[in-house]
Amino acid sequence: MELDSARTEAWLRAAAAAVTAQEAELTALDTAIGDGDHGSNLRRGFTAVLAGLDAGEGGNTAGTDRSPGSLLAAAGRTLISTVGGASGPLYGSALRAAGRALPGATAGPGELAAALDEALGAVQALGGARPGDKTMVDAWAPAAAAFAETAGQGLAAASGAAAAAAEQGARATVPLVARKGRASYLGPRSAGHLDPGAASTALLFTALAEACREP
Amino acid sequence: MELDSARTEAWLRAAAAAVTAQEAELTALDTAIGDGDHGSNLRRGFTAVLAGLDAGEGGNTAGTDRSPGSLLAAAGRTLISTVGGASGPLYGSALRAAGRALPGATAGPGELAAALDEALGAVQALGGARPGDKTMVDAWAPAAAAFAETAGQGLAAASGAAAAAAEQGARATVPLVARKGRASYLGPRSAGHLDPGAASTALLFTALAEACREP
Amino acid sequence: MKKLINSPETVVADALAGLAAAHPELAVDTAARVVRRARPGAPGKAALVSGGGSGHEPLHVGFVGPGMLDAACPGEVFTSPVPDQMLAAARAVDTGGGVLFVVKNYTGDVMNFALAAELAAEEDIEVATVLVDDDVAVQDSTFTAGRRGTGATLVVEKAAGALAELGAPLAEVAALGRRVNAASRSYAVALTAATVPAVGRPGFDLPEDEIEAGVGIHGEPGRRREPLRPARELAAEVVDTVLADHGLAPGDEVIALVNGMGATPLLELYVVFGEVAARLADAEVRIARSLVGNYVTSLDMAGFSLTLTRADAELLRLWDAPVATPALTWS
Amino acid sequence: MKKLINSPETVVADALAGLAAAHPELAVDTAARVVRRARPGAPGKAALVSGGGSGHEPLHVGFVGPGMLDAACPGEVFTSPVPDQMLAAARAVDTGGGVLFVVKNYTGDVMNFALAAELAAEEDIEVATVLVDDDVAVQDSTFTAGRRGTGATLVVEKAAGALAELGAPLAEVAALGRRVNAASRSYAVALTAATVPAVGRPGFDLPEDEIEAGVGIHGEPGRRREPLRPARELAAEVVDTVLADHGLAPGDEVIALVNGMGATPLLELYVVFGEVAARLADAEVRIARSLVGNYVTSLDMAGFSLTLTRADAELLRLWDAPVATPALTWS
Ligand SMILES: Nc1ncnc2c1ncn2[C@@H]1O[C@H](COP(=O)(O)OP(=O)(O)O)[C@@H](O)[C@H]1O
Ligand SMILES: Nc1ncnc2c1ncn2[C@@H]1O[C@H](COP(=O)(O)OP(=O)(O)O)[C@@H](O)[C@H]1O
Ligand SMILES: [Mg+2]
Ligand SMILES: [Mg+2]
Ligand SMILES: [Mg+2]
Ligand SMILES: [Mg+2]
Repeated sequence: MELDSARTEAWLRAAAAAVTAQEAELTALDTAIGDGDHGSNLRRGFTAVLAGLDAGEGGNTAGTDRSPGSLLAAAGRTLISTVGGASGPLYGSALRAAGRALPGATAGPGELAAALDEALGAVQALGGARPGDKTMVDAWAPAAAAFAETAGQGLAAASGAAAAAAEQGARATVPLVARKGRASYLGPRSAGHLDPGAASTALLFTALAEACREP
Repeated sequence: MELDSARTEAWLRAAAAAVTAQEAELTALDTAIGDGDHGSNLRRGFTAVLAGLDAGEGGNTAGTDRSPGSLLAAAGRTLISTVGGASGPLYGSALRAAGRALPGATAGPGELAAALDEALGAVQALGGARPGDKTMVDAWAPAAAAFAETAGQGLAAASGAAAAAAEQGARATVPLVARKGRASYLGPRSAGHLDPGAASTALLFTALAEACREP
Repeated sequence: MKKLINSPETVVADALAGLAAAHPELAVDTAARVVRRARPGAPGKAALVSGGGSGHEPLHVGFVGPGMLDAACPGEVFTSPVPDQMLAAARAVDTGGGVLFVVKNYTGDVMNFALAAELAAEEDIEVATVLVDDDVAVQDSTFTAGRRGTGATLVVEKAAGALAELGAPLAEVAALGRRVNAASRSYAVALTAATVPAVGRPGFDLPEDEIEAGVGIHGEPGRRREPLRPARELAAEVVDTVLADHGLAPGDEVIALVNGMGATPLLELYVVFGEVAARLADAEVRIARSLVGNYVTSLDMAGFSLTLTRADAELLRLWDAPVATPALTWS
Repeated sequence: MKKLINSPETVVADALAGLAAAHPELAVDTAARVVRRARPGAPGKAALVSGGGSGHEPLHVGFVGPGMLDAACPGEVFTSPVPDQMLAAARAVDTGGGVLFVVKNYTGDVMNFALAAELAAEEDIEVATVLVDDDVAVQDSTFTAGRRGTGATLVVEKAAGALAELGAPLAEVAALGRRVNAASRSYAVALTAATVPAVGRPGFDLPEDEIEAGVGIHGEPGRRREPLRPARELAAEVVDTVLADHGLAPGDEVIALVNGMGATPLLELYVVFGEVAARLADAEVRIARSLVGNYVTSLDMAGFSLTLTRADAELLRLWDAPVATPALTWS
């Protein structure tokens, strides 16, 4: 199985559905150690991504050649233009970087592994967070690593492994003391809470796994 | 028994003790249908009255001839200068009017009856309230009437009757709809609550009865 | 009760100390409880003195300065000041032009200012009084205490203050003040109750989905409870209530004050103002000038009031005249 | 949640509509979410653009006008604006003198403004950035997000705005802004939590007798809980915390801002200011200028922050320079 434009679109739509369904949960996490807007931020952004997909964004001017890369890049631009906050530029840059790394009409697991790594690189370049800082990096990094490790087993297996790793990485943020983002202002009081961005990253990888499930 | 300066002072001190002890209750009544300051208003005022008594106010420049009238007039001036709100001018003018009506070194029950009536007149002249408007008049008017009716039985009996009538008059304000004072702003919602000023008037008459009890 | 105070007994004195420290352009007599301009008005100028219970800040102390009040007398929280204060203020600011008392219509304020006026007259200080009674929530008849004075007080003090600054004699300034009051109507709704420091708990309990409509500025409950609704509906109800009483005609111009009750975020007040403006546009009433903010407050009450004052050329000129006070400044 | 809004989704748009209706001197682009002066700055003037999440009003939209900002970009509640907004603002206000971004130091704000600066540079708009990070409650190191930007933002915007109005080139205005930020420290305590409309309940629960110390302006909890104490003790702690970090010496002069968090009555803020002034007097730090009010708020949070900016002759001159904005006006 390859990642084609249909699967990419399915991924983005599944992600939109997930963040919308989980808006309250994401916001609750952000209320505990942040400013209570992560859920509404992502719902707003992914609602705009959906609207863009419906309007044919991510294609050429005729709207025909919607490649995985162009779809992801367009979604990234939309997130940057509609989310705001920390997560807007971070997720937006991540998707743009992934999109740039996928120039072809379809992408194999190896190519997608590289693209996910580019995305992680963009998040780290922009935000300066390292693993253990209690941010989305703590979900994204193990997910990208798991995907790369299992890429040889095909898209479905690799996405599934990445989703599981992201979920685990997110859960592992609970005991951490935040060093980046708003939660860092709480100092030691940030420990004991799941990082909202790590939680939403897990949703994105679960959405990818859904979109790439064997039929 | 006559009202002399010792009994007048005892009356004012008992009144001060009563409003201080009942501050929270008076304030609670005023919170329900007013602005929640009647208790602290009267405590502040009567604390100043006590200070004036201690400092020898209400006498001549030598502080010697403290007559009932001069003591009451001085207390009235103090209330006007320290209470504010509606009750300050009303009680202040009442005591000043009563004081003016008691020029002698002592006063018999009949004289005091007339003085209490003058006080009621001052309250009504200033505030324009009539019986049934749910104000202090509803306690003061029956108290003054009861005092006048029983004046022939002596100071102790008349004060006791006045205190009972004031208490009853205050309780009778509960079902009334206020037409004067802040409670009137509530319209029909003012019914079902005891008027705070009527309650404090009852305290003043109870204090008088205490001060004039047979030894 | 959670308040930034030292004690309920000292809150007014402590706030006056802070006011004095923050505003060298004011002379704060903490003993007499009089706040006045450090630089007195011109000789012969009609002097404006107002006052009332504390807890409505910036009213009145925040409106002392050139173009507005000459002095303010803050009483205890929600308690009208005592006559001694107004007398001391009148003595301090009268430069021969007499003194205008701007009095909000509450029994206590009216009586205390009246006693002060008598005392001032005995000292040959000329005193005139303007009574502000703009709150349409209250029934007005000779058998009641009459309408409360609320948001219009700001408009009266601004306009009369400007006219006095121009050198108009006391009687004219008083007449203008009365005219502004007669041209003003207000109505308020509360989302939460105020907590008087000496009481220690809110004046009334409101469920999460209810408001008090027709409230005053002293923490008292309003005329009735209503369900909490979107700002658009609340604003429409408040506008309609004021218009029904005001008798404004299409084409009329107003000064519109959307006023927070003390704990209302500015973000929300702007939402309300937008809805008020839309509703007034529907009624073809034109907003000539406006003010949005917490100006005539009730301690920590959340909610808003709307004041509409019918405007004409003279009033707009006086409104636009320079003013330099802690809470209202323009040039 | 009791709020004067139509819905959490529309609160920012609705408030902007109200802002536009209330302030004809502002041009409010509700689509692009840019608030700017209706009358643009002089050609070649360095233009000031700020912005941040909504919910901090009057910051920033209330500081747009002559002598202060040229434009403000309001984001969603507590959410930094998106780069498109700052780019649109920069395009609208650049008259050839370049644009200064005044950015509060939060990860989101920093990244979004940085992206906007890149985009503006691609369009040959010269951009400089001043980062405000004054909150001493937050540890500052290269491994953290650094200090938050809070109350000092007002002082930076006022002083830099005044210098820009005088015609200083962009680089100089930026340098002044950085100097003011470096001379400023803030610290805040909260008595109650803010309620974000989209969340619907307070960000944290506080018992009746506890406060959060070291809070920010986004509804987040602070560094720790402490018992509620009299204003005198709270003010002393806040002053001491700021002084300990600031390194002010006896004889130094400061601009002091005692700022309410949105739901704090002015009466209480004056109580606090009095105590702050007394404590600073003990430390022989002189208050050269001051401001008391709700300026840099956190929706309906009760509490206060103190900002101290070391003052010198140039800064005081810029502080005193005329300003005419919805929330800050003097001449
Ligand atoms: N410097 C950073 N690097 C990586 N991720 C970050 C960084 N700062 C914040 N985040 C992520 O962003 C999430 C918060 O996003 P969001 O609430 O939408 O924005 P904001 O913090 O501006 O309100 C955090 O939970 C964290 O995972
Ligand atoms: N016009 C009036 N005539 C007589 N008594 C009045 C009048 N107005 C108010 N009162 C009395 O004053 C009481 C309230 O006093 P207080 O709370 O001290 O003053 P305020 O109403 O100004 O807060 C009322 O309960 C009522 O008994
Ligand atoms: Mg957030
Ligand atoms: Mg009362
Ligand atoms: Mg009162
Ligand atoms: Mg945010």
